[in-house]
Amino acid sequence: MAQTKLTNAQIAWRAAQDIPDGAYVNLGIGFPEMIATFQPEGRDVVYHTENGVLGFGAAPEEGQEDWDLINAGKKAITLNPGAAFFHHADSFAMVRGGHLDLAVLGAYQVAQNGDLANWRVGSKGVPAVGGAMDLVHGAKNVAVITDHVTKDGKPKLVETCTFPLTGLGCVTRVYTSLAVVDIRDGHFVLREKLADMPLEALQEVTGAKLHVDGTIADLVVPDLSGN
Amino acid sequence: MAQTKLTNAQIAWRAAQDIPDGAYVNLGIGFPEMIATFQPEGRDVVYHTENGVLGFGAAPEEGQEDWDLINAGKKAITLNPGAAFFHHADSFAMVRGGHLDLAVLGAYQVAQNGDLANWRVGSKGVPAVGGAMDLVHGAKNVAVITDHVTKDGKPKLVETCTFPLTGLGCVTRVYTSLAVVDIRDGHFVLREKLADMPLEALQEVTGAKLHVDGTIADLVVPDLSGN
Amino acid sequence: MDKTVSTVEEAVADIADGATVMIGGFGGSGAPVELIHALIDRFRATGSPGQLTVINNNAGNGGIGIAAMIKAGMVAKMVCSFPRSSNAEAFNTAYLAGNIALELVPQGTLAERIRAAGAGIPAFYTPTAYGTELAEGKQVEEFDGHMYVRERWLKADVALIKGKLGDRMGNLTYRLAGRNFNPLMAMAAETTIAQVSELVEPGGIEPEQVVTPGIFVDRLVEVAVPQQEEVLVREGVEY
Amino acid sequence: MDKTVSTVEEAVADIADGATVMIGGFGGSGAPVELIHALIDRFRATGSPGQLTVINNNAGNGGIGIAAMIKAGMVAKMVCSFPRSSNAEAFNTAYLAGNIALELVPQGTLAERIRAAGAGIPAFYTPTAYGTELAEGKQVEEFDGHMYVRERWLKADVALIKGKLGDRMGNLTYRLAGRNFNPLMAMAAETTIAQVSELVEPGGIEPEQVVTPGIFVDRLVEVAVPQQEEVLVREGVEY
Repeated sequence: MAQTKLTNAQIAWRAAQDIPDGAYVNLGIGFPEMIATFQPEGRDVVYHTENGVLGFGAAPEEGQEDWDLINAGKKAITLNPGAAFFHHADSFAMVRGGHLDLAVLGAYQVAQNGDLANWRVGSKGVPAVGGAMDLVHGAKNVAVITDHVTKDGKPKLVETCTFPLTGLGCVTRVYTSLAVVDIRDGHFVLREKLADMPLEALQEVTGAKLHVDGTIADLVVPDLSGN
Repeated sequence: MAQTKLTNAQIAWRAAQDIPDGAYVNLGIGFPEMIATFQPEGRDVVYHTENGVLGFGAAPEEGQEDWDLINAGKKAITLNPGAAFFHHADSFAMVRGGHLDLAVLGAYQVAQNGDLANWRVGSKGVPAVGGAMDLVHGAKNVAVITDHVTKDGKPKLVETCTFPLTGLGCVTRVYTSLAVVDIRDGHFVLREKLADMPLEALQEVTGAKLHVDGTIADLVVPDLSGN
Repeated sequence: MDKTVSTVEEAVADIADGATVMIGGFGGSGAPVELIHALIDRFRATGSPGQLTVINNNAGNGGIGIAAMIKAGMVAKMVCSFPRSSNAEAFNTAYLAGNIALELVPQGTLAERIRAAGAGIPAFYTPTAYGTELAEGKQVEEFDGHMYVRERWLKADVALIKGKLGDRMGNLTYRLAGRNFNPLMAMAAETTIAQVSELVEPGGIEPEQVVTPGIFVDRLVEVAVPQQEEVLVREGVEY
Repeated sequence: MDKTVSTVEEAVADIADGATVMIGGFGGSGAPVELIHALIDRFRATGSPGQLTVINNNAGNGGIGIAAMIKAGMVAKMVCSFPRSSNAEAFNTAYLAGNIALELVPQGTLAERIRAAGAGIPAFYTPTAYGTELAEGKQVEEFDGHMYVRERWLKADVALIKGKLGDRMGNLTYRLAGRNFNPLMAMAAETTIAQVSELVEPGGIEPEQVVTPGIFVDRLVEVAVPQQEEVLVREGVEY
């Protein structure tokens, strides 16, 4: 049976393929962090974390953690050669000042004009924003990785966000469990979709019109079930 | 014959007596730099210079200069134990952020409301401002050292500055060749004057009313002709 | 010039009721645990200082540090970017019961507001939060075709910070990512109190390697083997 | 990742006519003399780049560095705080003849405008210059009873800076007070080009001791025994 949707690992793998050699990248807390595991061989990518580290590497072995050496998700990290520490104002100067090539974030909703909602779903509970509102402004490209629909099947790619906004017109590309979609001039432009999925079926689970500009490539991702 | 006015060294000496132990101080380029030479024994004063050094000491021996180690006047300096280097934005964070206890500057004119004119005398020539406009805002106290009158005998303590302003209402104390004057609530308040100088004579060479608030002390300064 | 005091008790002895207190650290890294706990001891013994406004990226974790301050009832308000954590029960409980106020600030804006206070910049413009509910009521303005929000400086009465090396003039270095908000808070408070793992003689920190120059530090105390907040949380310690 | 190039000629080969160029240094300390002279060589050989706007605290001294650029006729405008120096004849002559424009900026405002550009802050308020002729035409505003002037960020196409150690990822340290404007300019330019006295392997600079993280640096070249501007001026060297 053909795969009907990508796993999270496969979405992360696909996003990782687009990160060019030499890029400075911030991966949002949680799901986006997984992208680093799929960094293609031979590419030098420098990862930034909001709490003041540039050039960090994989998690240490369990038991080897130094809890003064963590990322923004408060997970223990290690350092690659050429790493640097700096304070929070310098860290967000990197973010806000346009020095990062790419930020990859999760999303509750992405609108066709690039609006992003990813920090809270309503007014209940304890709100928490972290660095998301800063990251969506400043990085040269802001990508989102997400399931194509919510757990109860509602579109996450929408005409207009209904959840509280993180940023306006900030997202440039979305990697979902079904497709790769660019945002251009207020529209979703479909770049890749699962080969077995008809465009009509994809449109049906997308909350706004998917435009086509040139060819639609097949979204091809290796089986990562070992991951 | 009694001394009719203080020398520059004596003005600097008098200003140095008021700098408390533990103070962070910026001395303006030129004449104010002389104050450091008269720092009383046993007082620990940390000198700041705009180009990013805190805790510098005297000039090195001639021939021992390292021209990467200079003050804002581009003169070679040395370091005291506990010195620190930082960049220009941090340096002016110290200035503007109110972290310096005292800045001492020269003046063309000081007005009774604390306005200072010390950066240019007219619109001719090449203007240059340096850090003066920053220093007058931020330091907890801004003092001026100056001759009491100009070379042609005109008052430098005036009702209203006629030269271009460096800052508004910023000066808190003036050390002159004849007197020590505080600025309070828009007035000059005379604190000390040369013992042999009648108040009337001092008032005559001062461009605005000298108020008296309590006793006027004698301005007593040692003979520094050896300096 | 000697800014050192002998004990953490002495270091925090004059923090007043109602004070605004910046506390360094990000999660558990760079958190001045001993200074915080000394403040809690004082509150338990004397009922003071209470009604504090605490500024930190987070709002405490587990049962130690800021979480313990909240549980002790010393904190009237938190200013932070991310009050959520693996165990933020202390804050959550107080917040949902309406016993603690929250000012939520995007992390980069929080850092820049603190830096602005230290640098004498009363207000600045940032793209962050434009068009979101966190910019509601704030002035906005267009520069070069983009929209920005005006933000004010954020000052404090006291900063409690954690350094690695310190000399008696107050020069500091930090350990690894424990740097985070510490150097900024040192600049932004009326009184900055630092705990350091090792006191050295002036000159013991190379002038080129000083991270926080002493001018920003008012008082420091050596805590030779400081506790690490994350380790305490994982051990389930309750202070 | 390797940002190094072999020669200063190569390092400055793509700076365009009309570019805005930040040049690090304060007086002679931290001035990237070899990069400047390579740019002059290019201009003499090709007539390009000309009509430059140069941002530096000063406006050149003696007959080398920025002064030599001005004498060569490459500079249309200077942005600086203190164009006076012991020998500022090159600038003075050009300025008084009306051959060069000047934007005079208070030193702290210059530093903060450059830092703002690097940090993505389009405008900020400062007390500096309020009520003076250098604030004429600028927006003013009251905060907490004090008056402030609004200043804009200051960006550049290129920054030429001088470091001490550098690795091929662009991490830098600086020598003594040669730090000054260099780390700020590195943040504020589209392309930052650094000359360093010693290239080291990544990791050769302790992560806690990096002053400018490599993200701010685009290109670097080793100049093992760099000339010191002040020494050249005192020797009367004309480039």
